[in-house]
Amino acid sequence: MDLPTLLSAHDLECARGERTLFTGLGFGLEAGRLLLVQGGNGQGKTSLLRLLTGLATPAAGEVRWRGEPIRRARERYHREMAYVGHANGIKEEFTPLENLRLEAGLAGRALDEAAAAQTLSGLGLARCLDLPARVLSFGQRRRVALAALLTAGALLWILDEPLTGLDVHGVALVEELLRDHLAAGGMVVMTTHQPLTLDGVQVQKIRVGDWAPAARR
Amino acid sequence: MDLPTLLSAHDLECARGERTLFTGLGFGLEAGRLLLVQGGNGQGKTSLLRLLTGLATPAAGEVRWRGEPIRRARERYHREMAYVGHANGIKEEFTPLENLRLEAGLAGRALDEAAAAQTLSGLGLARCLDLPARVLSFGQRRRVALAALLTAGALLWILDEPLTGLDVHGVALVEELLRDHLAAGGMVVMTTHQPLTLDGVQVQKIRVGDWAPAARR
Amino acid sequence: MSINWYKYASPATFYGLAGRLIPGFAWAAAVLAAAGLYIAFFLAPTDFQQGEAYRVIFIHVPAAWMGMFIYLVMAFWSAVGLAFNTRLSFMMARALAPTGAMFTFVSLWTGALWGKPMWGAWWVWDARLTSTLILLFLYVGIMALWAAIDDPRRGDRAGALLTIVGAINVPIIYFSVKWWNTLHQGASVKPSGTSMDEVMLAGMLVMAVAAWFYSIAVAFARVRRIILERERHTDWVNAQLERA
Amino acid sequence: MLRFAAPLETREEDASSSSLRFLLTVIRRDLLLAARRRGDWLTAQFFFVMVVSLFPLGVGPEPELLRRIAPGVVWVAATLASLLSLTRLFADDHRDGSLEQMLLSPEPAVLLTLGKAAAHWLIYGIPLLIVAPVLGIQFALPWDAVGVLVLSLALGTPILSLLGAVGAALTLGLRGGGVLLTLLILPLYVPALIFGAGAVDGVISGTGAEAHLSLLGAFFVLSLILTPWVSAAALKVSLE
Amino acid sequence: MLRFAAPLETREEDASSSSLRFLLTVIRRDLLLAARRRGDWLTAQFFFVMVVSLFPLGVGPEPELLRRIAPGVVWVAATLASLLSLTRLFADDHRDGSLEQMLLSPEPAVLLTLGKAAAHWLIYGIPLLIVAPVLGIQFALPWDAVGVLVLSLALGTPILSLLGAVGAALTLGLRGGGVLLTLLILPLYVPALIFGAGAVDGVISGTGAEAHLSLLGAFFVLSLILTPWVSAAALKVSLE
Amino acid sequence: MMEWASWSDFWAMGGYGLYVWGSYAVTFLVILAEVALLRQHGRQAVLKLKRMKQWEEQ
Ligand code: HEM
Ligand SMILES: Nc1ncnc2c1ncn2[C@@H]1O[C@H](COP(=O)(O)OP(=O)(O)OP(=O)(O)O)[C@@H](O)[C@H]1O
Ligand SMILES: Nc1ncnc2c1ncn2[C@@H]1O[C@H](COP(=O)(O)OP(=O)(O)OP(=O)(O)O)[C@@H](O)[C@H]1O
Ligand SMILES: [Mg+2]
Ligand SMILES: [Mg+2]
Repeated sequence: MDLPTLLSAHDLECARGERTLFTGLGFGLEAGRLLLVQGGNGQGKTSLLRLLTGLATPAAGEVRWRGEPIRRARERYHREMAYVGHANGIKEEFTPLENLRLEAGLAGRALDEAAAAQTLSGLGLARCLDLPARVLSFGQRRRVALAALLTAGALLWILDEPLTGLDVHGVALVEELLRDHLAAGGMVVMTTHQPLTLDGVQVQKIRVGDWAPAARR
Repeated sequence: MDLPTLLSAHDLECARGERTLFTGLGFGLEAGRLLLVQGGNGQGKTSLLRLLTGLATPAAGEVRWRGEPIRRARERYHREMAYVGHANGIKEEFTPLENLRLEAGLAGRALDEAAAAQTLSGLGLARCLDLPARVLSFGQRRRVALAALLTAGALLWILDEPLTGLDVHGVALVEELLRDHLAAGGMVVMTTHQPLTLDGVQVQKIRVGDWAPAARR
Repeated sequence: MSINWYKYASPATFYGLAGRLIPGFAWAAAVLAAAGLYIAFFLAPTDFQQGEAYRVIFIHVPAAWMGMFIYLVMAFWSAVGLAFNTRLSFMMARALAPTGAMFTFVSLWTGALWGKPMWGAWWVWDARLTSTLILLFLYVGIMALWAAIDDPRRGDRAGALLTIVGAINVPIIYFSVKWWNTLHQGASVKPSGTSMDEVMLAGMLVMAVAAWFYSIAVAFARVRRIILERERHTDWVNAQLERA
Repeated sequence: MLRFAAPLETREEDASSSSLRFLLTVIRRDLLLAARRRGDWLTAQFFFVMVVSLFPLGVGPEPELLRRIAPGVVWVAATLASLLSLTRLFADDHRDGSLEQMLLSPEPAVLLTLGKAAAHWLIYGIPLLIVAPVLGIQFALPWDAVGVLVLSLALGTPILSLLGAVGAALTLGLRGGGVLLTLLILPLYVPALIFGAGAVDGVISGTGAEAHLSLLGAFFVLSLILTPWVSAAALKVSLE
Repeated sequence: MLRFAAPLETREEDASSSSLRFLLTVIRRDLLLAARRRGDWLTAQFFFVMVVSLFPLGVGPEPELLRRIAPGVVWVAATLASLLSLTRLFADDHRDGSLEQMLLSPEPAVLLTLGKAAAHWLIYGIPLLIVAPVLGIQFALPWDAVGVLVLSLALGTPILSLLGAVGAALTLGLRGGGVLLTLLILPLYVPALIFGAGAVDGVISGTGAEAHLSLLGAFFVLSLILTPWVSAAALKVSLE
Repeated sequence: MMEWASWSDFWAMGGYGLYVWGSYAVTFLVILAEVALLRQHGRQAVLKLKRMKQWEEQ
């Protein structure tokens, strides 16, 4: 099966302050594949993901979606992409359900309330449906962010350490979600420091930071 | 060897909003021991740790340090205890070293600058010594918080998921630190969702959340 | 003293007690208000200086008194609550605030309506007027703080601290405003407690007592609701709900 | 257990209707947030009343003097009230990451900033219009002056929200953003302030308010057209 | 690699000297933070200057009128300037967790709040004192009145910082913190405002400033003694 | 009727009718509003508590 390469990066260079985190980074990702961005703390994983989302602009090189630079195809790209960063992106004064409703509204999607409530319950938040996110625990807030990801129904997921703060059941759940998403032809770019068990999934790996060895700064 | 029980909790009850997270929780912890607080997301681990630090007050029961309720022995207790929560407690505009210096100042300790710089380097922050914490990566900021813990030289460590955001080397490092601390007679109360390899350490476990089964709310 | 105060300080007991007392206070307030109004409009003579306009006094003065008095009571309950950690005291403070603010507003409103014919202006920056306005701001501030905090324990304590700081400040504010006003030559007419006709005084006092009973009745009703909400996981509230 | 059902195909939709829906969602979201903070609406009004009431305390109680400074005082207070709330226009959303999420929406960012400014005006501008008459009476303004005061505020407060959004976007994420914001935006507020207070003054002194009001209106239209683009650009720069 | 070396024994130390050291560290920390946010110090002054300068724009240019309202305007502007910065007194430390760390220090919390209020005064109060004479001259105040203006601000601005700390602690982490803080604190500021502006007025009108200044001093002492305790209590309540 | 010659006299209040009756009317309305709100909130609270109890029993 020869799927088309949907997301590709060409010769990316990222500079933060006076440091060049990586140069000449490139890859291509096909539908149904997962790209695992690897590297120790501070090697530039988050910086790379933000370049891929279009929130930050590379010092050199470009990111393409369906062959077009994302700068130009912004609208379409953002319709098909969803991002979960280190910050959860949920409003503390809203309940989980309200948060999902708002995200859907902003993306111009209709939200099926019952389905959303079920998604939240499926993520272990059944007892928190009517609590403002402010009082939720660290892991519960992360789960709300993941629920928002699910209801977005995007083709490409960009996930920055989605497992932080999740307990073992949570991790297993996320693994299942990833498998389902990939099986349905979705794509994932993600980072994590925890071991992932994703049997039957084609994982592509890329390592950042090797590009800029300690000596060169 | 029969060491005295330094930290003990008696019949603790914790209520958040209208929910009772746990009741009748009690334990005793001797010097050189580690207490692992277990439980899934939202079961009340963080809430328990905050009760133990004295930042929150239990709805019933009390926490004792060296036999005295911490309400009364507050000063002494806080001199011998250090806490790392979900938030790192570092100032974003200071460099890691300045952060350590300030924490030491607030605790009334003199800080050996060279030693502090070495601690930071030992935690893999050698290249970030002169960067404001704002630009550090997620994991690097967590490491600064851990460095502050180390320089505090406290007897009792209370750690809320110290491993979040750390890469594999970071996790190994923390495990080593824990072993050293316990071997030197220190005490640790901590939570984590990741597996810990602490050979040769006596680990005491407590599970929160079982105390308040789903049915009773 | 053999009265078991702690028993009455328990919300469960107080809930029942307040429920039994409310009708009494409410009826007393209604009857006294009717009597006061009768005195106000049919017995009290026309004022030789102000004509009939002075009849505003029968609500203006009781309202002004209640506005200030209720703040003091709130401060008292707040202090008790902080000192002895009694939940009921905080609830009392919460129950009183809206009524206090209401009376303060009434005294401002009636004063403004009185001022127009007497001074020719709806409002002057007189010491009494200004400090009443600031009192209203204090009430509003406390209620806004409560509204902003949804954890009841935190709300109770934060509100109590603010109430007490305000209570220490109210006299200071009052004297500062007075001092400020007298240094400039301000409004030439001031509300003055000139020797008053006895019937007038009687009417005012009757109205004041009515306002007092009204406040008690309303505060009790409000405190009952607060108790229900706070104690909803207890058995007695569940039993109460079965009946309601 | 969880079923994954991604509408992987992009839907083609009438672009302008989806833009409008986005705009309305942004506004509704902020209104909802404001509603969740019970009493905020009231609080904004009282803040305004309080700042205005401080002036007699500082300046002294003479009615004649107070009447003369009243238009200026009310307008300055309105400016400050709107500034104080503007500090948080984007900051909260930035901190919890939802601003990034909104920028990742397919709709252009200019709709986002326009929506945020509109919501700000609805929440913080409208209350000012409602309270202003009371303040006018406290300062013994004549009735027609009170009318013009309200009219000038109705035209002027949207300008404050729109311009303020630019400042809020520029200072996003900077330490001390609040104060810095003031520094950047207050000079831009000056024309609104002058025309607004001038209109009321015109009524009191009998020179008429039309000229001032129409200038204010022109300034409003100008900022409505221009500022959302500027704040959208500023927002992107601040998030880099 | 890393050597663990915990001074497991508690050290006995002279309590009062360690308290003093803690207080100074808190102050130094905030000063350092302010220094790190370059330009903040300047910005606070500019806000003050601008608010004051807006008045002639809103009120009109007559020198006689301006001179009469000058003390009030300067004092109201000082109040607002201090309020604006107070919103962040504890909020930043709360968000990043360092407030919790400071409360876990062995020293009592009252020293923390006292230190924070003192630092706030040093950072935001002192600049006002320096700029005030310039503003006084802009409004054509006589020299002796300018002197009293500075003196009254020197006595009054610490009150603003101290009382403001109470409000900042009470509203910590609440939505709408800034406006709410203002709502809570402005009524409490009234005496400072009246005595402060009154003192300057006293000089201008020839009735003398001593009475006002000594009342202001008394109010300062009172708040210095009482408010740190209240804010410490409020801080603990807010963090529960 | 000792003070008043007629009802219209009574309502006129010696020319101050607007002010006197304005005061009394607003006071009456405010008190009425307070009592009404109190009742409404009380009823709402009971309903809400019952609803929540039902949820919990489920
Ligand atoms: C908005 C305007 C007004 C406010 C806020 C106000 C406030 C007050 C307050 C707080 C009191 C109680 C003070 C005390 O007992 O020491 C009071 C009493 C009184 N007021 Fe007013 N007042 C206003 C307007 C007026 C006007 C226009 C008049 C009459 C011309 C007036 C006449 C009186 C009288 C006669 C008393 C009773 C004095 C006493 O018992 O000593 N007030 N007012
Ligand atoms: N202004 C700057 N000057 C120098 N270095 C900078 C600057 N800003 C950021 N950096 C560095 O850039 C890197 C950013 O890394 P990034 O956040 O992408 O890391 P990461 O791989 O996501 O790490 P983590 O696993 O901890 O999340 C960090 O090492 C940081 O120290
Ligand atoms: N006001 C409230 N009403 C109801 N429940 C509340 C309220 N505040 C907090 N909670 C609940 O209390 C729990 C707090 O849990 P805590 O933060 O202690 O969890 P935790 O065990 O640390 O979880 P995590 O592993 O996710 O960090 C959460 O389940 C939260 O939903
Ligand atoms: Mg990262
Ligand atoms: Mg936790």
